[in-house]
Amino acid sequence: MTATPTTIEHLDRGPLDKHELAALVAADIPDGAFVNLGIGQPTTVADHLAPEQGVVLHTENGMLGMGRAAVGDEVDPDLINAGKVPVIETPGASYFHHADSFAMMRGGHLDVCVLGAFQVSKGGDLANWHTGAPDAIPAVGGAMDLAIGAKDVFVMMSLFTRDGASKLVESCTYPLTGRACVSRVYTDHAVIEVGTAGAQVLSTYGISLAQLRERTGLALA
Amino acid sequence: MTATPTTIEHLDRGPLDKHELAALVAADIPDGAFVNLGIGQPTTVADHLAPEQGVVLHTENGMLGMGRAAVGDEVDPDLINAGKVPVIETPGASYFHHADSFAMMRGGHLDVCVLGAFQVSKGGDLANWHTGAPDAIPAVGGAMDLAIGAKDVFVMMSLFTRDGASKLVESCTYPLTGRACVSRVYTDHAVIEVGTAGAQVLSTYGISLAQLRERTGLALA
Amino acid sequence: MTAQHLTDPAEAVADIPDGATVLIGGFGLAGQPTELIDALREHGAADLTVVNNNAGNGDHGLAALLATGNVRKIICSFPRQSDSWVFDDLYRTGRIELEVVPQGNLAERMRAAGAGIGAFFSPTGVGTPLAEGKEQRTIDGRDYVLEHPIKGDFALIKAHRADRMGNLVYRKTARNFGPVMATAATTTVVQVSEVVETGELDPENVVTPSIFVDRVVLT
Amino acid sequence: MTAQHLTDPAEAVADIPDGATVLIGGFGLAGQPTELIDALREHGAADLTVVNNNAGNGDHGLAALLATGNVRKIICSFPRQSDSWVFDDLYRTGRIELEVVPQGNLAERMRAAGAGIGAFFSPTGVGTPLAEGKEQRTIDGRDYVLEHPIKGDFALIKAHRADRMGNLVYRKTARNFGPVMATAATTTVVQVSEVVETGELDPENVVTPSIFVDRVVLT
Repeated sequence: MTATPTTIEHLDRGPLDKHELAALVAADIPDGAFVNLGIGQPTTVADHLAPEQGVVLHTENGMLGMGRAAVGDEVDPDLINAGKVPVIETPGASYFHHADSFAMMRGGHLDVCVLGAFQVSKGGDLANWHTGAPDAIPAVGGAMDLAIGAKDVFVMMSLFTRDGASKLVESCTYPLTGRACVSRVYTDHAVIEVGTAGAQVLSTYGISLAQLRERTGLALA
Repeated sequence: MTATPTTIEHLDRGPLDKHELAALVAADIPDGAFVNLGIGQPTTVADHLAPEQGVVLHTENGMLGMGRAAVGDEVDPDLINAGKVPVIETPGASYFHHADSFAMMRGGHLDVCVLGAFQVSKGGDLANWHTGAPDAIPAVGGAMDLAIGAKDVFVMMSLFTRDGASKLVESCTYPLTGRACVSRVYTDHAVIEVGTAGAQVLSTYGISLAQLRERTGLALA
Repeated sequence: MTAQHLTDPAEAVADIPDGATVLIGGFGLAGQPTELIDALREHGAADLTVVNNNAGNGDHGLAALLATGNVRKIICSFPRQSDSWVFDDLYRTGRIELEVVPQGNLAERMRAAGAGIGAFFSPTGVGTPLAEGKEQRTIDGRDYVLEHPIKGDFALIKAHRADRMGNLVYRKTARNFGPVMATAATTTVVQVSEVVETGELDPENVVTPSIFVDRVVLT
Repeated sequence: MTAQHLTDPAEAVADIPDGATVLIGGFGLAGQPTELIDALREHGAADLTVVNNNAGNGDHGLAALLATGNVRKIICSFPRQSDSWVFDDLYRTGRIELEVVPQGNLAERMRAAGAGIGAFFSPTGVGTPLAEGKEQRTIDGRDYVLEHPIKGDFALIKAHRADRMGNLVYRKTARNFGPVMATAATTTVVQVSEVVETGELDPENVVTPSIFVDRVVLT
């Protein structure tokens, strides 16, 4: 058993901006890790990874060793990421087909996957594919495979909706993407470990732990 | 429905010798077929395939386009067939790993597989891996995958044991390799279609259909 | 059988019958067999089931095929995109069936079809709406959903280079669904940008062995 | 993590504990990681479960490992060969457990372990003694047996060439079980005859991506 970590409250500053959040996630990715960065905000984590970290990026459409976005003459329509953005190849890259690529994910070989979310529950349930609106056309892509496909699943999101509702919840009201799959939630206001043992706040930004409990309505440790 | 074929009785000659039998099987393999030849007697079929047949040989240890046995300087310990005999590569060959190789078989992509047998039943059950002797160490290799892994499974065997017992049987007494998987049995005395519709003798060699019925004890059509 | 080599995409798809299930390769434009899709649209087989990662973009390719009304059902992972208006309209007006499948299950179900697997317990989708009504099982403490193969009557895919026998290599992420779909269809039709003589592809580097390829169209 | 590069096979297997399940590559001599097997024998971990296609030949390699008495169980497809006397003796005297698995199920069960599949319905073995006691199911008119993954704590395999990151290519039929075992083990140790700089292997031709490789031993 490890001792319960103490929450670090950063009260001398405001919440994290998007760049700070991405940098925080990037700094927490272990050296040499194999990582999948989901479409959208998680993609920005790549800009903060130091070359000496030796992180290898996976894109689920069939590549390890994905590089940055392609520019100018580098653009090759046969070389795109999961967001269908042209990218470049890094030394030591490899290509494989879709079944092999998803086997790599589903087999638990990736170290870290970073995803966006609509909601995450204290227990680590993830909802990020469907708002549940009755007229929405369902579309899942690789979200459910990513959710269960890494040793650690990090979620990056704002902690509150525009209406002020907490996106970290007791239990998700949106349709689930995966059950008990998220290990850590990175938000503008706090970094929180989640899982079957409950939620543990690691650090706060511009908000105290007490305020965080009040605004989320959750019994956060 | 095709009309019931007439049995062709070759009474002006004796039974087929091993070369004639191999030649007969080779001649029945369709042009351009992808074929796996099992270890032992079936291997000899390769010697009778005409180059213009364009047959492509599969070996389950991970290769399509297997050539003949290697001689002299051609011997490469990394290039062997399922019988662990050094072979050569033919133009248009490809290599793949064991899971892909057996997926190719089990997915029904091979056109023909030729196997030896201890017993084959009228219904096409195959017994070729285990004598059932209580002290025998069981060893199956790829036999069960080959049995179910081709559009047509041809068996090559002598029709009778040294004791005169028929190896084509009403139902197998040896442990099965596969159920209802054999389509045709090539023997020294007769070529017989087997399957759920029962056994149909296509041709005899040095024996009449009536004698064949008597010696096998089977109600052969 | 050595692959049949054709130059006319129309000829390569001419025997796709009404009611066929057609696996169509590509992820975005990468690996999309555009000429074969156009030929299928012009061929006009009706009542098709199409399997693709998406449900068409803009007004071309798969979207144009959908617009003909000849696709009864689409099986895909991500139909809704900013430019999927053709599909969106068909779906909202009840003129097309949709089966949404997580991308990894989509690939693995086709792999199962090609590999002779009857069904498999998948870790993806457990506890989600996409697992509803499906058999579930806990194995070694982890929960799984039973998924069944997706087999195609035809696969239309794009590769980079073929030899005369039909061995294929792909280019970069355009490989995506091609190798899996080639194994999962009764008849696999491939469009390539180059055909080389048999023996010119290194046997170590062949991605799709010729056994899975029926027709090659040089486009 | 970039693969760890070692020159001493002993160091590469030094942390294999008693009771480990070890997947050992090779089909005959092709792809057999001889130096790693010898190192494991000298290391002396006890109570091992070994997965290989065979059960050792002659007095060397796997046979010598078995002869130490440190292998409690072997999972293989074809133990009985003309020169498998070491295994034969251990088996007949009740000193080793044997699980015979059809070769395709052996490969697919390891593939399942690497791919996160909980179990799969296999067409192989139906109606045979090797299916006895296993769940069976008829799917679309065909009978299947339910097979479960075989996961290794360690895989010891042989490849032809590695780069610094651990990407691998193989040679001809020596590829056999290597790529599958690499995916199915917690720790994969590879012996190679050549190490090249990262970037020297064509990304199109990598057979085992570096993610599956933990240690590379140049022998």
